[in-house]
Amino acid sequence: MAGASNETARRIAMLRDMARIRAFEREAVAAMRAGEAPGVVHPSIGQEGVAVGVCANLRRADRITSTHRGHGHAIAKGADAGAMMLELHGRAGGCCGGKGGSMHIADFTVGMLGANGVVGAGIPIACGAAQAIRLKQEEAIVACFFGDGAVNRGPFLEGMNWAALYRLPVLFVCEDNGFAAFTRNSAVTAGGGPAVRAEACGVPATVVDGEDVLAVDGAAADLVARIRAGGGPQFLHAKCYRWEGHTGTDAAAYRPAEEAAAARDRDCIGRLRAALEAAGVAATEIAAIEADAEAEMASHRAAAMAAAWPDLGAAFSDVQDSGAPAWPA
Amino acid sequence: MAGASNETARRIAMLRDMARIRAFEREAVAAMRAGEAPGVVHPSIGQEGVAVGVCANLRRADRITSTHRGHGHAIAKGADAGAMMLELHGRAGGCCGGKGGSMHIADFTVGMLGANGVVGAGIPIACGAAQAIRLKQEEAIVACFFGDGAVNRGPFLEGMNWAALYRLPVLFVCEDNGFAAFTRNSAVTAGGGPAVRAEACGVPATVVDGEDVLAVDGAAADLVARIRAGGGPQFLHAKCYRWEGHTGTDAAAYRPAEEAAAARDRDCIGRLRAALEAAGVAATEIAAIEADAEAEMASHRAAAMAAAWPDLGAAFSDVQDSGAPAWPA
Amino acid sequence: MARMTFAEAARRALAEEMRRDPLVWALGEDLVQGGIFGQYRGLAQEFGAERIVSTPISESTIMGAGLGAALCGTRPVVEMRIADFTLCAMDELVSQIAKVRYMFGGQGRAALVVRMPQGMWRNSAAQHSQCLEAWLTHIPGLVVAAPGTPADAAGLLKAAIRSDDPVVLLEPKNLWTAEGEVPDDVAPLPFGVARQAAQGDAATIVTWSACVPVVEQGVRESGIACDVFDLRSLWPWDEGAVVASARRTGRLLVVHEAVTVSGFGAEVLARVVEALGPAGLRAAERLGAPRAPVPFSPPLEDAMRISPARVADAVRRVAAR
Amino acid sequence: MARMTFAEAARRALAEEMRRDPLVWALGEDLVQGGIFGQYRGLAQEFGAERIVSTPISESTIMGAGLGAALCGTRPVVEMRIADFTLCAMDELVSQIAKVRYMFGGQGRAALVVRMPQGMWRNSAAQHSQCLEAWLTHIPGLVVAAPGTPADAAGLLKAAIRSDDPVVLLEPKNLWTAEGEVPDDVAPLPFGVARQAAQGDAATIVTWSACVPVVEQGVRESGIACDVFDLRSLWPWDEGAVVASARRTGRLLVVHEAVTVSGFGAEVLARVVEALGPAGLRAAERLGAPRAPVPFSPPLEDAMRISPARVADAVRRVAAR
Ligand SMILES: Cc1ncc(C[n+]2csc(CCOP(=O)(O)OP(=O)(O)O)c2C)c(N)n1
Ligand SMILES: Cc1ncc(C[n+]2csc(CCOP(=O)(O)OP(=O)(O)O)c2C)c(N)n1
Ligand SMILES: [Mg+2]
Ligand SMILES: [Mg+2]
Repeated sequence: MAGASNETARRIAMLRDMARIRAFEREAVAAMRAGEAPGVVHPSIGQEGVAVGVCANLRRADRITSTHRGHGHAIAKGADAGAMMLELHGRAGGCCGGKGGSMHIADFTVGMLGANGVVGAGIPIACGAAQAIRLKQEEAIVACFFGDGAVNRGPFLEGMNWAALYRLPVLFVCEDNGFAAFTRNSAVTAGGGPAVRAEACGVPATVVDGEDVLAVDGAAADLVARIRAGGGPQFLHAKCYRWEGHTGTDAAAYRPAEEAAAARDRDCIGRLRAALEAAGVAATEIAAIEADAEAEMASHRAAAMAAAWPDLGAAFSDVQDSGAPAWPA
Repeated sequence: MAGASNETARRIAMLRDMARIRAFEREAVAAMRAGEAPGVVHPSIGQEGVAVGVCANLRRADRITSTHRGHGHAIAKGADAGAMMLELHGRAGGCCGGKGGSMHIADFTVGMLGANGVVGAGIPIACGAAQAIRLKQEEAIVACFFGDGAVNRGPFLEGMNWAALYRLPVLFVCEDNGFAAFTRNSAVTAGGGPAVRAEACGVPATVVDGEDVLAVDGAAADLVARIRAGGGPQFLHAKCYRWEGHTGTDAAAYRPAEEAAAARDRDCIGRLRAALEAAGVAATEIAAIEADAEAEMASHRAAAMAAAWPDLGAAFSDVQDSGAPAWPA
Repeated sequence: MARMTFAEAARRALAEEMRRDPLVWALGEDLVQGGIFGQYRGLAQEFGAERIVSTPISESTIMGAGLGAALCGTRPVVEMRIADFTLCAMDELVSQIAKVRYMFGGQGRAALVVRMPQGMWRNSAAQHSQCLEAWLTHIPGLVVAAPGTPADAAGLLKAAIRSDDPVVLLEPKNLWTAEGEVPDDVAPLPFGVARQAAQGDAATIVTWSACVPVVEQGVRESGIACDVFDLRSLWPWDEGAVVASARRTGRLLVVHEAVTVSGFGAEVLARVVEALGPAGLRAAERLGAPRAPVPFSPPLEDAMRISPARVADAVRRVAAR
Repeated sequence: MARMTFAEAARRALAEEMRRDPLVWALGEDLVQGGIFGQYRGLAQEFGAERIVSTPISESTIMGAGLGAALCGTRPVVEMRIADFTLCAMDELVSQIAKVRYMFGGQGRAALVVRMPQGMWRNSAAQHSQCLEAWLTHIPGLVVAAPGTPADAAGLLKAAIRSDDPVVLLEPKNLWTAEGEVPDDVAPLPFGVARQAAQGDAATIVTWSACVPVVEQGVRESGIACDVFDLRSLWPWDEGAVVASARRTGRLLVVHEAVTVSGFGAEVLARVVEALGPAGLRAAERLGAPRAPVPFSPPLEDAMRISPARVADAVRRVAAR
């Protein structure tokens, strides 16, 4: 039964990651609403299963590119949640030194090459990362996350063709939460959808229920194995739902409340919790995991509020070596 | 037999247009090589069947957008070949006043909205033109020409989705001559090709032998009828071959001579000539059409060489009304 | 006259133009939902989905379709959401829209408006805070307008819609909620005519867009009487008024939010120096952002911002020359 | 020393860098075929298709992939074919490459080169003739280099490849076939150090890129002894040398091919005026293109070009002030 218990341990780890993402984002949204975290936060609450199911199959050497909705990807890839929370608060010690904020969250030490404020911009970057990996003969792959809205931007086509052409080790992950900002994406998208478009460019596609982390995990395991074996790029179309508004301040009045409520009933965390309980994991153990996640993120938030602001010099550093700006008079 | 003779007349008109395009471009390339026509000329010799077969189904009120290889589209749409030749020579009276040259050939009076020096750039323009046509409740459609290389640029995807989404009256015509400049396009293109990509975005596609003008005409007739009937955009993938190099100075050393020779054997003009002869049209009548075309274009070239240069003031006109440049001191 | 926000003034101006001319229409992301700053609120209800068009996230095609639609006789208002995303449509703006009239010898015109809200807006970080007005003034074919008050937001939008030239309208993100008096019957503003916001002999201060209220306040704080010009449009710009003032005051200060290096302030300074000769001036300076991206963290962002205090300092320095 | 063309000097420099460092590679359209100016000729044969990569016509991805490849430790040379097509990849250059180091707090760097041959080249018309250097100098994060001689083409390309900053290399299309002396062992050139091409007290003349030979000849034709600086890199640029010279001569003339309005000449002029004070100068002028697209017809195109005769006139005018 070592196998089974390994599998259970793996699932518990996934539950923990999902719970940590959710707790992180709950705190982040609350901090934003309280005026403590400046700027805009895009929560991925409800979509944690995609980030976690995919990243459960990645190694530290693997890279990911992300989106404006990137907290989950970062945490799932192993980024330091404390440094992330500091970043969201614009404080010293933030993973980007306070210069990036939520929309530019990144942790290169774990291969998280950055969130991106431009829809679809991670796709070409992921392609190039994979080319470098090949040139350097590294054993690694790239997972490239983007939303369903990105399939209407030009770089989507270019990147699919490019990855297929050079048979690059990239797993494209389309997180289809049904919305592009305030517009239902089906209202602005024609044809057979993301998977059909990817296949038309030569990237084989798999569709999965993104609200079922075990399904995502299973599909990703399969696709990642193919990629590692030199099979070229693969595409995972994960259907999910964005519980919150587009940003922490968007009340999402453009969609029926029942629709969002129904999505909450399909909760990826709830489903894994149920599966674990059915497999004999004690409810108390699960509750403890979730409580730990909440406590961790609450303490990160408190630490962030107590942390110092970055030194003003940071505003002028890390621009460039040649021709760097001088501290203004 | 009025029907048949109408049909023959239509075919003779197509032959005339193809012969005129070829004669025009032969003169243009010769003028370029002689240093008489400045800049760069991209000949479409061998591809005339696509331009003519499509435009035979368009009305004057219909619009077209074109490419860097646009002489054929312009002539087939009814542009003034004399004004075009003046334009290629940079002379006064050129259709763009000498300011555009070969790569920006245009004749708005016949709905030819312009060649374009940027691959794929005509696709979004065609979409917008169709939207305006709809808003103004005009009875017209738009034909949008582009090369096989353009299917790897982002605007291709964006435009297909856009046209399908809004069900716009656009006929997309992919002139697939097998090459993107000096590179065989199949070497940089993955997946099932232009038609598959268009269909993935919701635009129904038809593949046709572009070296058979009657096949193009037949397919275009069908698609244009569907579009006029409100059926939304259609895609025509026309396979053909570029006899000359990418430009008038490119020897096309990157491809086997036999390949180009074989394409010459499939000559769209030769095939229509044979069909007409088989249908009883006298060889002398056909020869006269071709001789007329050659004489016409030779005289346009001679006229262009004799024509005046544009007034220098033209360099500073038609920039903008507010904030127009002053003639320099 | 009524008091209203910048967004509301712009919204009304667009509605009025759409009522006046059935060929005016707008396209961009989330427009049916009112736009991200509320500047399209209610318009889809009034004008329908054929004239207020919510589009896919396809910036190249939003821009390029605007051109095609203009060439076929309509007057599109192309909404870019924020100026930074125009970077995804630069070929369409610069190589197509700006050049189409010229390269086709006047056969067609791109009578359209490109709205690109720009600049810093509390903690949006590097990819959502750029000011690119200098780029656009460098591109032949484009008219560039940059309102700094609600009234001008309305007047310039109307002028942009009626213009036969392509007009880029740079709305300052930071001012959407700022209030001001707006005439009941807004007239289109002529391009190239500055608004003189203050008068005085000590120096000539030139600014535009989001810096307008900042400069007005900074000059007041300095206690020094200066000529203050809100350019309102950057191409064409009111060189005549600025040069005449600088001839009198002998001192020029240009203030803008954009990076100083190769910002439009360089052009204003250079033209004034060329027009008057360097000897005609005692001071000519610029105040803009350091050549660094915009950081997220509030104190870092503030370090990059033009503040009234920094303006007041610069005014004192220039006036003392 | 050997005499060779600009294209050949650049080709050799790239080959030498690729031999030196296996992490250097190039990507762009038609590269295996040698590039459109022959500047990659033979390299695919020597280095293989994994390091000389012919790409689809996908400018956004050519640029964006360059960034991804740099973030993973290789040193890509991103070939844009001509500068105009960079307009199809501006988001990737400006919002991604230029900002990545800063916005991620120094975690990653975009050590890459973007080659964008620019400017007029006999009768290429409006969409294939643009000079966009001013834009790039306005963007924090970018180094901007603009060689005007074969030797500098080689030295700046080597420096660009070895730099840890993203470097945009603006090669003048019109000079690919121009010949010059190139050292046998080209060393990387430091950025920000101008080449002084002539000496004299009458005026300080500043130029770069395709205008370098034109200005050298024009100054000779004027018969007036001037300091002539070929800036070689525009960001950073050699403000020290130019200001020191202008302090001595009291007269500044900046000459460039780009449109004058908001061109980089405005920045040079503004900085010199700010550094010396207007009273420190007797003349400060620019010579560039009118604010109009580039026309096709030879006489019209010539009317927009900087010629030695126009330079000589401007030198005489400035020297007489
Ligand atoms: C190129 C570009 N256009 C527009 C935007 C504004 N924007 C930010 S997020 C967003 C919606 C993206 O939808 P999707 O890709 O489905 O991601 P989701 O927000 O649903 O996670 C839009 C339009 C942007 N950031 N980048
Ligand atoms: C955006 C862009 N990238 C590159 C070029 C350079 N270029 C001109 S024509 C051409 C090949 C185009 O191939 P295709 O679309 O198949 O048209 P064809 O030349 O075969 O007619 C290229 C790469 C361009 N004009 N525009
Ligand atoms: Mg979405
Ligand atoms: Mg082709």
